[in-house]
Amino acid sequence: MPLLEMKDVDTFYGELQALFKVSIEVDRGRIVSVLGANGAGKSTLLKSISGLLETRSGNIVFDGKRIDGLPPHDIVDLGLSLVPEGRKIFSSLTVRENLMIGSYTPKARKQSHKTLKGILKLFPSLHARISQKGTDLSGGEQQMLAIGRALMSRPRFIIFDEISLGLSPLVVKELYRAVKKINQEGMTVVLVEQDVKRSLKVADFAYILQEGKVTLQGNPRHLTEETVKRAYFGL
Amino acid sequence: MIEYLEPLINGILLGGLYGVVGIGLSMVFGIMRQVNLAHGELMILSSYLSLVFLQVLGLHPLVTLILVAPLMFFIGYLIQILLFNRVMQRGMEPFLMISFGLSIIIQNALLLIFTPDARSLETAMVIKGVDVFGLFNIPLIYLVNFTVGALVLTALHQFMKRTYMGWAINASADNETAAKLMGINVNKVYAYALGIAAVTAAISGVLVGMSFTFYPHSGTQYLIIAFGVVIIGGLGSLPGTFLGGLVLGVSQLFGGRILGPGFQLLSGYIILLIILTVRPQGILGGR
Amino acid sequence: MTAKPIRLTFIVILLAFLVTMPLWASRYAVNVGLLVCLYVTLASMWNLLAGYSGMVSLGQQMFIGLGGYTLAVSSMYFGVPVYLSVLFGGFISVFLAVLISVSVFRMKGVYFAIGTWVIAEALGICFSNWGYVKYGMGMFIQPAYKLSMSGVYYAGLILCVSSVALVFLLLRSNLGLALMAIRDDDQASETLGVNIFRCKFICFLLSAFITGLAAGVLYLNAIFIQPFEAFGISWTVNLLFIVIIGGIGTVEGPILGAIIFVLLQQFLSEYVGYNLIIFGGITIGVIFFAPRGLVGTLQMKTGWELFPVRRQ
Amino acid sequence: MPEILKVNNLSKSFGKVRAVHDLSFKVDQGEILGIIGPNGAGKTTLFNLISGEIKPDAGEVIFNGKDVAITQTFKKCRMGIARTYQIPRPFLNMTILENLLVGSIYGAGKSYKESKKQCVRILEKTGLSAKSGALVGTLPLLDRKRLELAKALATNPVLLLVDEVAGGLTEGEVEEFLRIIHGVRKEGVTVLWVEHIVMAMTKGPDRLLVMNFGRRLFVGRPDEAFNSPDVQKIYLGDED
Amino acid sequence: PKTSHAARDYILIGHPTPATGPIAAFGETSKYADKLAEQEINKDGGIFIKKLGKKLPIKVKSVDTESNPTKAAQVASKLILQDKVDMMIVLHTPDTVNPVDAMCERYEVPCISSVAPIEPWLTGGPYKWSFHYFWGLGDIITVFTGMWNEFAKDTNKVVGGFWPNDPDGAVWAQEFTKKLNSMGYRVVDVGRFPYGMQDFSSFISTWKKEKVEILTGVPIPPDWATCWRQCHQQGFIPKIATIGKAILFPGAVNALGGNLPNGLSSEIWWTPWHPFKSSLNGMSCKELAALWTKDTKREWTQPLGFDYAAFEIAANVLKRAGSLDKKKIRESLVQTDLNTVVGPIKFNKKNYALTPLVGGQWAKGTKWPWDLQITYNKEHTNIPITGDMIFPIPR
Ligand SMILES: Nc1ncnc2c1ncn2[C@@H]1O[C@H](COP(=O)(O)OP(=O)(O)OP(=O)(O)O)[C@@H](O)[C@H]1O
Ligand SMILES: Nc1ncnc2c1ncn2[C@@H]1O[C@H](COP(=O)(O)OP(=O)(O)OP(=O)(O)O)[C@@H](O)[C@H]1O
Ligand SMILES: [Mg+2]
Ligand SMILES: [Mg+2]
Repeated sequence: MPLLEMKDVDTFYGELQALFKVSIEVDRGRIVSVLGANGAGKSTLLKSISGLLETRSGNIVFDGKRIDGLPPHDIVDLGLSLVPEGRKIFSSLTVRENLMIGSYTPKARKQSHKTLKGILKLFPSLHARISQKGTDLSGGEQQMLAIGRALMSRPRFIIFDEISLGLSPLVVKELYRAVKKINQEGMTVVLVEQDVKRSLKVADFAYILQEGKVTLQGNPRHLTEETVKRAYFGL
Repeated sequence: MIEYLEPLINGILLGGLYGVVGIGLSMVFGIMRQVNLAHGELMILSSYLSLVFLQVLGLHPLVTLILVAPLMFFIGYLIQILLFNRVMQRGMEPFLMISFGLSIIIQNALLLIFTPDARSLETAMVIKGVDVFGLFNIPLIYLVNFTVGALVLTALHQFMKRTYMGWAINASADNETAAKLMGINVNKVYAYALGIAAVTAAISGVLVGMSFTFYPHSGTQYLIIAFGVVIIGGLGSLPGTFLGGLVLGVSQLFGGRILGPGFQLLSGYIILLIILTVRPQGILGGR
Repeated sequence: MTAKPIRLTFIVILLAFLVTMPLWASRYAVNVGLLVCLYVTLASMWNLLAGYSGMVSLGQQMFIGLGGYTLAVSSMYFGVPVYLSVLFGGFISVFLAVLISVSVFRMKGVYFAIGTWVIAEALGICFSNWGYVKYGMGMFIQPAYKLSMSGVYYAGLILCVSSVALVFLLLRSNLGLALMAIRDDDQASETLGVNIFRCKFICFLLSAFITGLAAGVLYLNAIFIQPFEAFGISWTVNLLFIVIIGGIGTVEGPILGAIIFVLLQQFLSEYVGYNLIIFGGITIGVIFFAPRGLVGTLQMKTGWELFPVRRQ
Repeated sequence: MPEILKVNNLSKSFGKVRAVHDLSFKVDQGEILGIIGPNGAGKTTLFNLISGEIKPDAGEVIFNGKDVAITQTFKKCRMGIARTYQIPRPFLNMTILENLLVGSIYGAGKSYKESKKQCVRILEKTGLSAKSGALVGTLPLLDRKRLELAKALATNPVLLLVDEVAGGLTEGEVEEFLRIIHGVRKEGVTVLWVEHIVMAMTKGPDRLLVMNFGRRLFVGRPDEAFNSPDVQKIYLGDED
Repeated sequence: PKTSHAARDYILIGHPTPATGPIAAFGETSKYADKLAEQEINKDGGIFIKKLGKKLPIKVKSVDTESNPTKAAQVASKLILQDKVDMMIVLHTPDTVNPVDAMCERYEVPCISSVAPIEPWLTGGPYKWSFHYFWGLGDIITVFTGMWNEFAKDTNKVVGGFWPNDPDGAVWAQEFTKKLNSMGYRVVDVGRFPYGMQDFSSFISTWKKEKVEILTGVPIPPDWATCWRQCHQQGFIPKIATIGKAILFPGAVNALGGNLPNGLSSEIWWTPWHPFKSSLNGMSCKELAALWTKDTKREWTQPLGFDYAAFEIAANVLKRAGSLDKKKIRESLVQTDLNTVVGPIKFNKKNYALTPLVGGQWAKGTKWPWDLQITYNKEHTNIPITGDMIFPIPR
């Protein structure tokens, strides 16, 4: 049974429909990449999974439990974490507090100090700014903070929206290495990334969205650049 | 020298009380970024609740806090769940209005129930003074107020800085979406926050009720003190709130001593305006 | 578009109704009409600050008190004709606004709100300590006894119409554009070349001037002025109620809000003891059911605006 | 080519963090200068200093021969310095057209009529024409980035500071921005461009300024820059 | 502008009252007294109106001023313009009385007002339509100094002034200082102060330094409570404390707490022991107070008599006018000469009548915690003394 299964989901912004009968499956221990042009509905999909947006029809099952309709905080409790688009750093908390709040769930709290150490090792530039205010960081540092914060909850399932946005190439490389590593340690990963090549390189499976519909899915090694492009822009 | 020592010490002690009056507002105002116009009424409501317990059970006012504080926590919790939560994300004005509506409802309900008569929480303490080297007397009640104020502020500051609940309150106010993604039940956290704010209102209500007399409409007068205190100290900073209380207390008493009693309140305001002009974000305000 | 002629007809009918009111309506109705006009004026000016320029002021009462006291002093002590005294009130308010602008414009958001409130409180204390204006005793504006009701009404109407027109035109002007930008993101608007201080300054002065004038007319009707009331926060709280119930950031909001407010006040004063509780309940109710104010909610539902200020 | 911007020994610290440290460089008129560097190198801070949102601790910013280090922001804009924000900051409660009009009327100092004409042109150029009447609140990321650039262009800039407009965009979309920026340069505008996308930085700028810890690490042609071992070590990382 | 009588079968009396807000304590008795008087007047049909050839009952319409002068003016104009009241009754503090009287002048409606000292009321004059009954500053100075003079030998005649910057405080400070100086007292005036101060230590240390033995003033109750408590905290207890306004109400006195009210002295304008009778039914003051206590379970307070008396005057005036024509009612008001529960009322050229004022003191009571005793009556000996002055204030 897949860890996450989403079936025929429709999502709306008011009257505007953003997702049309979207179905995806993510197997345990995989890295799944979600691709699509700007405005294709990737973020909408992720927000629907994490409970930030209400779905209008269809169902979402996480680890055998139906989660559509649950409030986001309950979903996080189940071990699903999202790094949101636009970072959303807490401005009145310091870097350390921003990270610590990531381990808010009872399970994560117990190991928070250990997790924190690991994350500071992954992003040494955060270590140097540990007692600075979260929003005083540079754009890229904030992105690191957002990723670190989500990792603090020690999720079983983590979703990155625009994972490398604003990060320097060096950091991106290290980040991908880290993603692979945490994946090997058992974490299931969903990636949204504009750098298609890099994303397909690490992914075990890919979905391509266009105007709110899944237009292509499959193992990246079997997808040609041609088919991907077509699925992207509907050429 | 001695002439100025008295207003200085009295001002500092009075400032302690001002500090407590300000905390509840500081929580809501500085941390949740909302202006709770009903703060004064929550205080006076607590004073009346304490009065009821005092008369029915014959307890010392400070002891009634054992009952009043949880009750006010519950009331604060309910107010947030039923009223405030619905407008948290709609900017400053709807919240202002709802809390205004709440304040006049509480005020006039108290008027109906308790009549406009003056009340006070009687203790023997209020007429006692503490002799300072035979130079002048410090009201005992001021010492009590200051001590309680300092304790409450320190405790709350540590709570906000060191506990998950404290971070969660800050985080929810900063960015609701992100807070939800941390696993925070935002509505509940806000309700706790207002509950805590209401507890501090309860504490200040009881202190104020012991030190002064109160009426159903007394809340407004404390609201402006609370505003002054929070603004001088800087939004969101609890140590700032305490400092703000001291600055306001001392500047009032010095102003009263130097310029004449008519200027006691005025000099507090003038200091406030000067501070805001020089440091528009308050003394310890960040941004 | 057909919306434009409908709008125009509507406005013309409304104006005709208001202008002829003293001819056919009862004196009570005219009195209520006057109150509505004055509250529309005051609320529009508050809305100009809070709704469009992001300056949520809790200190509008400083101009109300100052306008009223200028009227009282210059008409009682110097025998200046009342309407001229009202005009002086406007100028004195502008003078105060200029004096405090450097200080208050450094404050933002709630700091601005509380800062202005404190200035008003301080002024109230100053006036109550000032023998020249009879301390806290207050002053009667006796020349106003002799004024005709319709005269005062027309003064109020002129203020009302011109303040609404002014807000409308201002918002359609380039300044309006800058104000909206400042409200949304002041720093970003500055990098686009907007001189924030100047824009706010103009608004603040305009608002002070008209608020001062309206206060004068208000006290022509109330006749007795007293410092704690004149400089009291309840003025601004009322304006807040009007604008928010009506719809903040809309030209029509203050109009609808003022009508509701004045009628409610007239109606509720008879329920002695319960009036304010009911008022509080209504306030909360409206915010719940029409979160963007009545006009805002209506506009969302119907898409129709009496005074459109958007640029297409 | 005359030199339009000269930065001399510019420094800015936040507490212990030296965000920009004794930095000097020059830009010629009509040039596109790319700026790269690790996260937190001080690129955005440099932009903030040039556009006037923060004041330097030391050093000068010479624009068109005048030191403008402490000139007010809105005046700088009127002198011709325009910027975009790394995280877009549109006016959320205004329409797209209104967003642009602000810059055009106040920054470029044009009359309402002229502004409108100019804004319509810019909207076309940036691919936003279809949505000109929409409120910004609902726009997706790409459109917000376009709007960010369009707003800056509306002020009729002489010097345009572009901060990561292409971040988070697909390759095709990045190329679209490249075209727009080259088009802008053709009209004589000088561009300072911060970006982490290597493809954009190799194709876009005439020269690259590489920053590290607030200091200048390297200035030169993009290919030279990317081949420099220093840059590879601190910025690109090893090949994988 | 004229307001004509509306066709209806009752006489309408408008009554703006501070039911809510800071001065609500004054308005507490209004509702009760209104009802009582209204019932009495309407008992046998009401008041005979010649033109109609029949009796009309009176009806009282109360509205809330929220303790706010502008609101008071607004509700008064509504009563006049919309409800077309035949007459207005307004009481309690200049803040309520002044604006309502101004409206009555403006719209030419006969008005009876009270419970605001004559002087602040007079600043709105000359009045044509408003008629006022209460005591004036002269009376209060006489009573206060009269009380002090009885112990002149035992004090150093240094008086501390505690006068706020409200309508009363401003006038009292001026007049008291003048008069006291001429009588050989020395006044230590700390200056006008605003409402709602939390700390009076600077006042108290001044009084201490100047060796004040008599304290006087006209503060509002909360300010007095704060000040008096702080006097005790600082160990400053004058021999006499004669305070106007703040200790009128038993509620405010009880709230001082502990033994603090003991020996505080004040002006007395009405008590159950006043030897007057209701002109409506001959009820004595004692009976009136007893009725109030019976029905509300609360201690009598001074405004009760004045509230009631306003209706006595109204009934009498209307009866004599026999008409609802406003001019006739006014004429009848001018001619008023009536014995009411607060004493004889006869308006002078300036439209006011002075009511008798005596002095008294709060002492431990039997039925209630604190009782107001009349201890001084030199000017009005017909009002009986009910207790001896406690001197000095016990520590
Ligand atoms: N808050 C909103 N209100 C209304 N419409 C929205 C909102 N957010 C997104 N949309 C619309 O929903 C559609 C999908 O948007 P979404 O953000 O999911 O796209 P995306 O694939 O994440 O794009 P990007 O690469 O730009 O992040 C877009 O057409 C967008 O305009
Ligand atoms: N307001 C501030 N207070 C404190 N430190 C700050 C502030 N702004 C920036 N910094 C620090 O200054 C350094 C430079 O920041 P800057 O935003 O200029 O980096 P950048 O080069 O733009 O990085 P990025 O590529 O991640 O956007 C960072 O380390 C940041 O943490
Ligand atoms: Mg997205
Ligand atoms: Mg940056």
